[in-house]
Amino acid sequence: MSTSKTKNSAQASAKHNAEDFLRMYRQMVRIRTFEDNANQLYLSAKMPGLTHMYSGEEAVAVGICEALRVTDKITSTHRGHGHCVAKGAEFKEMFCELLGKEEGYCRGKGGSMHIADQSNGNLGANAIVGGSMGIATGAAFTAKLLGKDDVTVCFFGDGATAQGLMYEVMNMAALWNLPIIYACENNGYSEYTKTAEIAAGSITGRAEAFGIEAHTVDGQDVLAVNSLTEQLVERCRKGEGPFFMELMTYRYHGHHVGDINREYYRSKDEEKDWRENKDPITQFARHLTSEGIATEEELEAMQAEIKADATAAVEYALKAKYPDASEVDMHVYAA
Amino acid sequence: MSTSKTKNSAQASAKHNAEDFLRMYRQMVRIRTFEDNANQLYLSAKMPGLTHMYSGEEAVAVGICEALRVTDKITSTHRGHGHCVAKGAEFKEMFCELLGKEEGYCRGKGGSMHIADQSNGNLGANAIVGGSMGIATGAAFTAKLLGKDDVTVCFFGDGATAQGLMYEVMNMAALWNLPIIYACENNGYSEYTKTAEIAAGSITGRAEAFGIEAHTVDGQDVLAVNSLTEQLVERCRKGEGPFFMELMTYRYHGHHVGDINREYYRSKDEEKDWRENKDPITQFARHLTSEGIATEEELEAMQAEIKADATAAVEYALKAKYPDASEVDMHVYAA
Amino acid sequence: MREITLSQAVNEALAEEMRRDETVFIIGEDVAEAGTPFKVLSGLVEEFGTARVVDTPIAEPGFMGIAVGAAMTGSRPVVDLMFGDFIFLIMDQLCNQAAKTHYMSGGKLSVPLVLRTNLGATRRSAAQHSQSLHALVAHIPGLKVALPSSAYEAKGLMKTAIRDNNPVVIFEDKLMYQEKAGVPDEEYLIPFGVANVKREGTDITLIATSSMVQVAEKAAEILAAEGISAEVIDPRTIVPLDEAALIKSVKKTSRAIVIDEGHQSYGVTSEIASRLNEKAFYHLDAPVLRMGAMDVPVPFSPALEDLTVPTPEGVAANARKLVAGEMLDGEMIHAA
Amino acid sequence: MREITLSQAVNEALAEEMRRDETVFIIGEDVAEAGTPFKVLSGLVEEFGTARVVDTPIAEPGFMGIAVGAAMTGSRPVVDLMFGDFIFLIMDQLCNQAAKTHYMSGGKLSVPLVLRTNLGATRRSAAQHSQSLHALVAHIPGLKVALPSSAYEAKGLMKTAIRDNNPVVIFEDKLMYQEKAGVPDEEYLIPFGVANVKREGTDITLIATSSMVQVAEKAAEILAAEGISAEVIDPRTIVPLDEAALIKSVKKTSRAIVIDEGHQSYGVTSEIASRLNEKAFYHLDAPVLRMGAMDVPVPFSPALEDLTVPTPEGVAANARKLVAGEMLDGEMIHAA
Ligand SMILES: Cc1ncc(C[n+]2csc(CCOP(=O)(O)OP(=O)(O)O)c2C)c(N)n1
Ligand SMILES: Cc1ncc(C[n+]2csc(CCOP(=O)(O)OP(=O)(O)O)c2C)c(N)n1
Ligand SMILES: [Mg+2]
Ligand SMILES: [Mg+2]
Repeated sequence: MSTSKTKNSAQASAKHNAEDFLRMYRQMVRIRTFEDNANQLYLSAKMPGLTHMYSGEEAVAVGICEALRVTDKITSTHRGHGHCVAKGAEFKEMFCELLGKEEGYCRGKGGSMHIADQSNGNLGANAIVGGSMGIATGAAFTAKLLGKDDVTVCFFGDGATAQGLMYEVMNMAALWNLPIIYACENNGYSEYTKTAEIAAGSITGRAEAFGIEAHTVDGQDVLAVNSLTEQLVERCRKGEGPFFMELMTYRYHGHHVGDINREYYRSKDEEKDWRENKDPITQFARHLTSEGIATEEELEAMQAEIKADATAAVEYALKAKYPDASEVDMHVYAA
Repeated sequence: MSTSKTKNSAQASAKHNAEDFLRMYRQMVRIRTFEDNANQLYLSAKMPGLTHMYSGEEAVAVGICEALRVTDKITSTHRGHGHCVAKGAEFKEMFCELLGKEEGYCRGKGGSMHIADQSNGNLGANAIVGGSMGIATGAAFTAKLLGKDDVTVCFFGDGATAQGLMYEVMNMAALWNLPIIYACENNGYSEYTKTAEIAAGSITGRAEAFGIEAHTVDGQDVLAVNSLTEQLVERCRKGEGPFFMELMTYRYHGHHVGDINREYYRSKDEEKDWRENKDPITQFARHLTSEGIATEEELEAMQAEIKADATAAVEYALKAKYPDASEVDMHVYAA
Repeated sequence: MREITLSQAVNEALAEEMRRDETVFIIGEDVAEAGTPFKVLSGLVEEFGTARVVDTPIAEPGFMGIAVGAAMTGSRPVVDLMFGDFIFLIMDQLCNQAAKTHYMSGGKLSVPLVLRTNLGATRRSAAQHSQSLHALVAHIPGLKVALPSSAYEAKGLMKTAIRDNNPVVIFEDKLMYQEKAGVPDEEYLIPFGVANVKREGTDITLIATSSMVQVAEKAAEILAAEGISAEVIDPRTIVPLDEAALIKSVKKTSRAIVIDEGHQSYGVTSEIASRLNEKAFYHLDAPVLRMGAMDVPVPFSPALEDLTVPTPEGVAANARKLVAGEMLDGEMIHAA
Repeated sequence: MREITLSQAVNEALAEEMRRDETVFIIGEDVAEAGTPFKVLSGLVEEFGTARVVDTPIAEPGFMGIAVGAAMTGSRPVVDLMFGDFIFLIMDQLCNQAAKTHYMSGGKLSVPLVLRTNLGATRRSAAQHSQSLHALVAHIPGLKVALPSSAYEAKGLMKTAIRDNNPVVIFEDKLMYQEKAGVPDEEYLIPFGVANVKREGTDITLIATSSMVQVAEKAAEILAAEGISAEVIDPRTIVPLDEAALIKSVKKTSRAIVIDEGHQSYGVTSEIASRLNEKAFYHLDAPVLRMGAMDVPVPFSPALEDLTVPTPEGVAANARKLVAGEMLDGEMIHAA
């Protein structure tokens, strides 16, 4: 069992080619763009309910999911749009889901908090904080039982580390060497509370106490995240799991789209600092241009293309039909 | 936060006088004698249901409870007779409870798995493994809220460390500096399974990861247990809690009185070794005689007296009356 | 009488009881500075401090357990459970521990604790944030269950709950937090087990809980316009249940519909209907109907969600049929 | 036909299904070498190995969650929950996750999982090891609930449960593990939602579940000796519920008692009685009576425990009154 260590991008870049890099960039921009549109739908009262923005944390979902295969599984959270996009989902079905339309990934029955492109191995966003930790561990159990080398990544927030379920399943994952990576997105807050006020001791230390190798990584550095994940995924496939990653990151918006006046729990300066100095997309763009992988113009063109895609998807979703009333008691039971 | 350390009796003896020592010895013998009678009641089909024997673990309950005041609280487990005796209970009310009689501590409504002398600060045995961890932490919360310097000890087994609730309440106890000692009675087994098969990593390490100072102590050495507890209790009273103790011990009987053929999960040799070489009562008797605190004859006389007490209490309980039928729906709600 | 919101009413009840009794404290997620996501507790931490308005980590079983132990040792905790759906996480501490401690200890220990949580769909929050789970709790002996249907009830029942020596679960209707009602300036308590006749009537009794009281009242208006006189009764607590008041009304009207936002099957409407059938059988001119939420997880889509909960029109339609003697065995209009 | 115990019947069902389908596995505490404290699973680990008969730490929420995830990804877990009382610990994974996943995913994911647990008092195990909690589970849409009343049912329902694509909860009567019944050598399955008429009769219908089926049968014997002909029906599954069969019987006999070992209030008897009242109202000559366990935590003392559960004599006494037309509103003999 190693102690926590911080990786940086330098170690990683070698084995990636330009195509991989550009796909990662594209996926990060797609998440940001998706969220900007979702927020807009909320502000213009076109979206039912509330939703939690992933903006600022893009490098986590993308760095991790780019290290996975389609058959690898993930479980997601209430802040789940980023994971969903990163694991391969399309805008159209996602916006339809957010608006409760029949063509949504869950036929409009799940909404933002249960969104998932199930065909790409996403087992679902979850509105119970910590609620998916058992599910993820169970997916890893299936892989081992049926002799597949699929790996599961369990996404959760720093707040979720307070749920006892995590310790129960980490214990079993460690005893049984399950191919799972627990990915703690530490964005410094759970709702309106700072992590330090709700987490005693050390988060990685808790995993280590169960004999699980744990790493801390800069969650704003997509290459660092990706490189570490690739290594751990490979080792999981060989039966060396489980692993634990703590990814240091930040959410730009409030806890949810309606959390506007938040100075009582975090300062505007702090938000500004992260946005201006630690943005995962800006940082990665700088890397791409300085390494000569893309020009600024190319990146801007990509952004514009993604923006247009999103706009079209939103328009489609707004016009799409709601599920028929007869659907209300369909899918309570599987045939 | 210190790392785990093992204490031994030498460090402790100085500040205790002969009276304390003899009371500890007496309490250990009382527990053993209570259990021998309870087992006999089961074997002779005079006791309803099953029960879990504490024999072999006496130094844990006694060493800890002798460091507590009446107003200090404990929570107990399914294997709770030892804690109950050690915190000051009488044989008569205990046997009445075991037999479902009206004069039992719980008017016969609780039985072995819920036994408690509530007036001495015992908040109850608990038939949900790990179920009392929140209760104990809450008792410590009350002490802090109301400005009392009472301390709570939460007894639980090695098996209970698998329950997530423990990590949830340790986190809060650590964040809020609650006056609580988590006392893990590691007897090597949970039911029919060895601890190593159900606990990954390190048990004390798990507490330490939450910033809780943790100690491992020889649970067969009553003075070692008592001395460590006294120190930790004192520190709790000063606001330095919480603490965690892992007490290495052994149960002589099966998981419950009906668990007779148990060679498939543990060997007779192992049992013999503990009984012959690590018995807490024999070891302490040797200490008492070699230090000139008591003669063998005095100790034997004490044993005989306790035995007679127990026999009388059993006889009383066997003849005592059952609760009246009208009690069945009393005490569902408090007035 | 001044009008205040349900939110303010709960806030006042807590503040008054915390002033009166220093063993009362509040524990839950984001209850202090944030005053809960619904802002029900705003201002309390400023008055009572963080020792008595206690923010917890996201560990519902843990802080529920802590509350049980605190209650057993001389405190009076008010547990804040952000969504009623999370009650599934704390069932062991609530039902195996809190509910049974008094009985198992032969009356020696008690657990004076209030669990504040909520119920109610149609907030577009999907299946894990929209449930009305009070039937589960009502099934467990040792727990009391209150269902305030307005700001007035919310305040009076909360104060009674805090002074009760048992674990009491209060489900507030989360859609009602901003709704106002007349609440006296003077202190008052509402006793448990006393139903409230919201509207008198002679042709049919509408027994409705929590969020469904307004639905029943609206249905009664619709029916009144047609010359049908409906009596509306709110039991206010379902444990204890004021059976006598319900039976009395049904003996008068000879017909009844029971309306509740929990799932219909194995739910609250079943118990109430059964008691009426058992104890007013020979006075009934028609079967007692039940209208609960549909037996489906709550769907996100607004197009579906609104179909799952009883509406005034649905209640009126069923009432109309019952009164006309047109309700034959097995025929029934569902919720929507 | 050969006779085997309920224990053996469950064991056979599991072994047969595990041979047929290698995605089936068992997970729980002391299920492997120990074969559970009730010895129901003895021998399975020897045949199927520890990869498919999986001993867990004492972490019910954890292994229940693992089973949900395993079921979502191609396995068919059979979860062993040692006592039904522990279901409170896993309610979130069972009711917020397993029950809702299929619906919330718009039918894309499913959770083919069996939760094996038990019910039943009078084992002198006190309040936390004696509960019959099936009503709670039956209230949650998305779950199916089976209550085998003999070795025959236990085998046939278990095999059906394992092949079902939904989460199914099976409550075995822990006092019945050593009871024998005729079980065919040939393979058979018992479909869900099909009630079983255990005894035909014309004067009154006794609808009884699980442990109460034998109580009802004994009551029927007592009544037969007095010339009263009681029909005994076992619904076998309460979700789905074979309402049609129950209604048919009651339309024939015009009288009914519903008997179940869960607490009476807000319990299974309420739902069944309500449906009969709603759908057979005009055929009833007397109120449908309910007999559940008393609304008290289960006491340890044998002198008290036996009073809490319905008995053949109690059922017969109530039936006698109903048939004689002597049951007036509100009068009723309780359980004992
Ligand atoms: C069991 C449960 N408790 C409380 C909540 C309410 N809630 C939703 S998100 C959240 C904060 C989660 O914090 P964290 O895990 O750090 O994730 P983040 O929102 O920061 O991404 C809370 C308390 C919930 N949904 N589920
Ligand atoms: C929640 C729960 N799960 C399972 C059980 C069954 N059970 C009773 S005691 C026990 C083993 C407990 O082991 P440990 O905590 O080490 O205590 P010990 O018996 O060794 O003193 C188990 C599994 C229970 N009572 N409660
Ligand atoms: Mg966070
Ligand atoms: Mg042990």
